[in-house]
Amino acid sequence: MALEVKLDAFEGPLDLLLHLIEKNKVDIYDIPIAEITRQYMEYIKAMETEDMNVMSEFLVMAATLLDIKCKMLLPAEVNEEGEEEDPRAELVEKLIEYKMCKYMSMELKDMRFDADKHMYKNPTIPKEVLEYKAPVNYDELLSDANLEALSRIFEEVLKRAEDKIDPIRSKFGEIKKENVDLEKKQEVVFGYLRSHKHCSFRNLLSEQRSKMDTIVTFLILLELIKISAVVVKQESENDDIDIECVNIDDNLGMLLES
Amino acid sequence: MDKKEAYGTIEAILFAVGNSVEIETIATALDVSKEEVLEYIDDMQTEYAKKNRGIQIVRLENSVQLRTKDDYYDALIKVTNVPKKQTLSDSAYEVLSIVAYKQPVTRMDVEKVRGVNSDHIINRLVELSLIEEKGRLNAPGKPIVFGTTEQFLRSFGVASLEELPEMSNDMIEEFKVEAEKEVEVNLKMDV
Amino acid sequence: MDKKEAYGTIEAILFAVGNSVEIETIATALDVSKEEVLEYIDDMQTEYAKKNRGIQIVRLENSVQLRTKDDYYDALIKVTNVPKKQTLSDSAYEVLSIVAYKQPVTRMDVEKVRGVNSDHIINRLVELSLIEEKGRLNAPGKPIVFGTTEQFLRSFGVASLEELPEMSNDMIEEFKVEAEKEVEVNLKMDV
Repeated sequence: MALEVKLDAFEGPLDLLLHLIEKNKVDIYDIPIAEITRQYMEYIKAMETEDMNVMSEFLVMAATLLDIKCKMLLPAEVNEEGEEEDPRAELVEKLIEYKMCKYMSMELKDMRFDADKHMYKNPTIPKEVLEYKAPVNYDELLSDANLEALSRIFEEVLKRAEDKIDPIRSKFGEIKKENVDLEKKQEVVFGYLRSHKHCSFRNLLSEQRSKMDTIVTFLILLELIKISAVVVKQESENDDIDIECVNIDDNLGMLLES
Repeated sequence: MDKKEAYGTIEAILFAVGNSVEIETIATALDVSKEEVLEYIDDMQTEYAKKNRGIQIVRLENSVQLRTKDDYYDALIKVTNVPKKQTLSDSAYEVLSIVAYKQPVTRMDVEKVRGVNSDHIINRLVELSLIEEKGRLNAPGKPIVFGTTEQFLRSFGVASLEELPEMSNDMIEEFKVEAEKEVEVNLKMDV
Repeated sequence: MDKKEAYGTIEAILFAVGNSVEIETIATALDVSKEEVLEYIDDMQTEYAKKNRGIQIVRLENSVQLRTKDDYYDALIKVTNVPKKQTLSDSAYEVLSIVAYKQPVTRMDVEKVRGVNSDHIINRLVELSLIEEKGRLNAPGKPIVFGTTEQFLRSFGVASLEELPEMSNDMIEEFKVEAEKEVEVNLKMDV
């Protein structure tokens, strides 16, 4: 049994219910739930996969059927109008609705086939029309404005501007955040040098983001040269700087402490 | 404005805009009543029906739009790239028919009829502009309600929802009999 | 294919494509010669020239295209440019009042008073011809200065800027008292 069959024919529990019922319609008058279960298990086996969706759909269906069976065993419920409620009514109602929905969906499918033969057109609005700008209607635009209102608005704006100034805090100087954390930067550069031993300055810089980062990295390198932790070489002006690490580990500890 | 000029203007508008245009918008542009516009469009539809015309006016609720006649489909596919037809699964058609016939509906309403969660399909239909959100229900959780779109009307070739096929009474009666039988069969007690 | 059907097919093709279509493509689709297509198009152009048509066929080198007749541009503008009721927002009035009272002002001046960037509103007021550029300030960056326009005077029904109401004395007095109070507070802090 192909998987597609399951997708199309066994979409939902009601569908599954319908299908199984239709199969038994001809001569079997009473179908025990046990029998439906058995058939269902066969179906599952035939699919060779235990699809959780199909299984849970079946559980919903079986529970619905059991619920109705239980209601049938109990004394009939009486509704507000004093009529006995048929527990099957709800299921019948649902089945009718579902059957109608199935039928209508088939009708829609046919209609779509015919409608697809028409073609529509994308907008082609002439440039002259697109570029047209409506003249401003000043009477409408400024209908509720006059000079008095304008001067009142201006006073309000000024007043608000005054209110915004915090008389105390506005006198404080500005404190700027330091953008580059020197210690962290050192560790990053050291880490890079430790893992590379021999590297180019440009590669080292490729990990830096801002101008400040670049400058600090260069200063760290100068410091390293000073304490003889690295040896640098540059063939000619504007060339890349070749960095070679010399007993870097011993020296770095010193630098970090200082 | 004389009648002929009105026809010309309406054709110019519908052609340039390409999309559907509300009758009311046309009435405002022509400075005539909506009834007059409808009358003009009737005349034009008769004119367009002639063999030497390749286009026709289609009515979509309160709007109109130009489209090609289906007679020329075969010639057209030789020239233009036919927009790829979005195929819908059978379950998508089911959800669509529920929304079309029972709108406005919530996700829950659809699920109740089909018996399975249909959120995924609903989302897909919204994506295809066949259905759209139509507001929220004044009920617990304020669930979104869905309805069909103008694109739905276009795709299924109907001018309004009223033109959707109706179920005949015979059909409904038949379904009822079937459903009752099926339920009966299942309720014979012998677990 | 009879002539009328050919006209219809050509119209359908040109409509659906929207852009220009080569004569040759049409000939292939109709299975006729290019000369025949040209003949058909001649006939169609005559037909389209009538008053009751809103579109026309234009010839471009070896292609043809459907276009809106320019006679109907005015009607089309009414459809595409639905006039929105234009009103000024409260913030636009604020900016306008600042420009009116403190002109010439730069964008920066306005921003300082309002505490928020007001470039967008300034641009809109320039577009509406209520304010305009009045030159550049001799300061770093040579910022543009703005002032009110003649349209502004006309709209507010005044002959000149002198007629702008002065700030009420009460208001000025109030500002003074506030400012003095603040200075006092600041002086105390400094000690």
